[in-house]
Amino acid sequence: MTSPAASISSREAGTVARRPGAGVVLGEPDMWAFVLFECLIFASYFIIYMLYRMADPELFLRSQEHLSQDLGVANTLIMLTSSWLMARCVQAAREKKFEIASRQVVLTLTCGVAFVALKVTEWSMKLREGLGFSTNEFFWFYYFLTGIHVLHVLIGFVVLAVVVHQLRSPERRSQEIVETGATYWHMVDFLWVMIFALVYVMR
Amino acid sequence: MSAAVADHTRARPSGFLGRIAWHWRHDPKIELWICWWVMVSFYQLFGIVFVLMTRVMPPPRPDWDQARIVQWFSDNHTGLLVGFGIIFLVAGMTASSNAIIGYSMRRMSVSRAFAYSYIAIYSLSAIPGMLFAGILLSVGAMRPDRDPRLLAWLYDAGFLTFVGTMGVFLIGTLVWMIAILIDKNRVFPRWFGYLNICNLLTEFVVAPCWIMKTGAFAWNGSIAFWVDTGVFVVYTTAFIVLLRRMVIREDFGDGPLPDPS
Amino acid sequence: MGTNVESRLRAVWLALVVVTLISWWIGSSHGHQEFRSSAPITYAVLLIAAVKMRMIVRHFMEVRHAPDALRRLTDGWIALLVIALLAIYSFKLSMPAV
Amino acid sequence: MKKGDGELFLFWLLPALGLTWILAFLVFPGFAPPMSPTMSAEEVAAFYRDPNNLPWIRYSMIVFNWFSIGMIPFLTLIVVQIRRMAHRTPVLSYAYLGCLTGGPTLLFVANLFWLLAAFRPERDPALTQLFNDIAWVTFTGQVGFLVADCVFLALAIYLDRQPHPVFETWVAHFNLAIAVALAPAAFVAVTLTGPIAWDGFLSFWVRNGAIALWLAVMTIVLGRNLYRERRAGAIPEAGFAG
Repeated sequence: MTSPAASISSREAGTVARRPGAGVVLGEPDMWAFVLFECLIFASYFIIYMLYRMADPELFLRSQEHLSQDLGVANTLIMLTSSWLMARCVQAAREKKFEIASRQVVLTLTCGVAFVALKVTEWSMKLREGLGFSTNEFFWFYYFLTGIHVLHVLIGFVVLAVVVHQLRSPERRSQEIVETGATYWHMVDFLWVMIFALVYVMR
Repeated sequence: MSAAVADHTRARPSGFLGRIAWHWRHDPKIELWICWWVMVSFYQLFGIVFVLMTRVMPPPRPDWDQARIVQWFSDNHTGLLVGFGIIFLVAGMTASSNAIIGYSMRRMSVSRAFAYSYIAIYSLSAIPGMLFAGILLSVGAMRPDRDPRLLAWLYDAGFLTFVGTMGVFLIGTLVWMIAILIDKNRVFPRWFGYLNICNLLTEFVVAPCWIMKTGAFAWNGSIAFWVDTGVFVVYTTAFIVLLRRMVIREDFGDGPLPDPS
Repeated sequence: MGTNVESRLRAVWLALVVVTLISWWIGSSHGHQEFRSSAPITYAVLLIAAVKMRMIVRHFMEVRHAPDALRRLTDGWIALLVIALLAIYSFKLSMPAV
Repeated sequence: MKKGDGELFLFWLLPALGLTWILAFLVFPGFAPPMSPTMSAEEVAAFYRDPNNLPWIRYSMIVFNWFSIGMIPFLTLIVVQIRRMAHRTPVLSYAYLGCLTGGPTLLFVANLFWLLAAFRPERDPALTQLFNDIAWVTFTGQVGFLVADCVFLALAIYLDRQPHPVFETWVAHFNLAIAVALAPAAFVAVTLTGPIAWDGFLSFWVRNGAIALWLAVMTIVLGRNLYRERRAGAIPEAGFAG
């Protein structure tokens, strides 16, 4: 794994006195290129969802009633909390408190597992009610958007595992890799925020 | 060696054919350039045949009745047969793209297993990915008077194998992605490694085409076809440009070849 | 300094949680079993989502320290996305079945 | 054990397998003479139902199924020859390797549909005709991988610039000529009559003749190389060291 020394030292300086607008991104710029491209892809999914929704708003409202708002909110709170823990991990690693940082990632990972477990529970409840992927247009999008998001969470587990691996041993501990992982995880978080609003709450 | 360099750089001609002839005779990277150009030509040809000649991209609707499907085969009779004839003829060009991508992995600080598994996976990818579609749709087009039920089956089978071949490209992309991300030689920038995730996810997104006959997730759907194809075009363009840079960066010098034994 | 960052992150997290609970309250059926189409709810919910996304991007992803270009890009993406979604919603634009 | 040993075993497989291919080819009633694409569904069904044809269709196709994949070890020996050429990169051998499984696999698909058609000849004639069409179009039209192998080998030979090249230049010219001879067969489905229909002069006689000639000539050329290498006592390291 690469760990450009220059980027780490500028980071450390940043913790003491962050220069506003100095222009440092969290982690590798390459990960940001990925985040922006994912934003484009998800924007197209969201817009297509909305166009379909407006073709038959009644159907979407009737189907939406079958979703559990409470489970949706629980998922959102779990996701937001995991994101917060990850931000704390980045800060702790920056301050060289690697024990704490490592604990935060493990907690983030735990939140991620809880998120997926809740999602799978929710899907199996819907499937038992006879509401499957091919039930109607709303459920296409419900399963598709939540499904593709869960796939991103699963990829996130690999990313977080890499971060844990980095933090565990003094030979590694690349701040850049920790931050790159955090960038990915936060992306998964803010995409969920939009999915929650569009699929569960809007009318 | 420096004498040799001076000798043939002086002789480098300016005309188009002259330049090609010079590269053929003197360019130490000629094999890589041949593979790169064959790859580029293949994707151009693929676009022309699938979009303009056979009208298979963008795909027609999966929910047509048999009469409309028969109509589609007869509307596109010549385009399908000649277009797929071209594809059958040039199918092997895909191998040069796999070869240069495999070679890119040999330049990385990863095991040879990566290059070999990529080449092995992709050596057969053209068959489910486009040749089955070509065979089935050609067989449909060659006898417009065939029983409409059979034509409708050929139509379904042709498009589903074309759009719905997932695993080959999923695992192939995964292998390349892992190689790029753990490579210490930075043969490819890391953003391209991450872009592989996007391409890999399209293979999940396309899966509902096996279930849906209308809407965003059918084989002609706005998500299963259009968004996925958009991602694929960005991805393909990116790796064509990056492979070109890789070839330019290669520095073999032009001295004598290493002893093969 | 570290504790400052800590408390700021905690404040952001708390704000996100509160805002989520607000949109839950807005979106809950308040005793009515039937969901009705409601422009105010939709506007409120999508705007809240935009604010939440911006908070995550600004504070957790530290875009407030990022180059101007990235700040403009992320803000632009959130704004354009929400405007597009609300425009489709308000003008009832729909898509033929493709 | 010397590196390169065992190549002669793989090499001598080819003449043995070649015999089985010629035998199966001559015995398959659909090739002697080639079935016409203009046959109606009933005529095709009658061909498969004919008790004089049916066993020979099955036996010849089973023999093909057993042995046609035997082409791959032979082509792999050519990959090893390309690796011994004076190239700076292994890309041409990768390209050759990437092409050599496609051809035999597609031959399998044709074989599958011929066997399927013969399995229940009492089936609806329209289905028998469909299977027969798929088999013939796949068998005749899928020349792309073979053409590419010929072209990649020719390129490799032209670029093998050393005092004693692995293959002489005429082998490259010969491979290009074979590629040209195979090319028209790709357009087999375009017409049902004439030289490029699947029973036509170009698609059947020239295509299959070219493949037979290619196999014969390459066997001799490759065999000479293998024996020369062994006589010289210096067998260059095989594999993908590059």
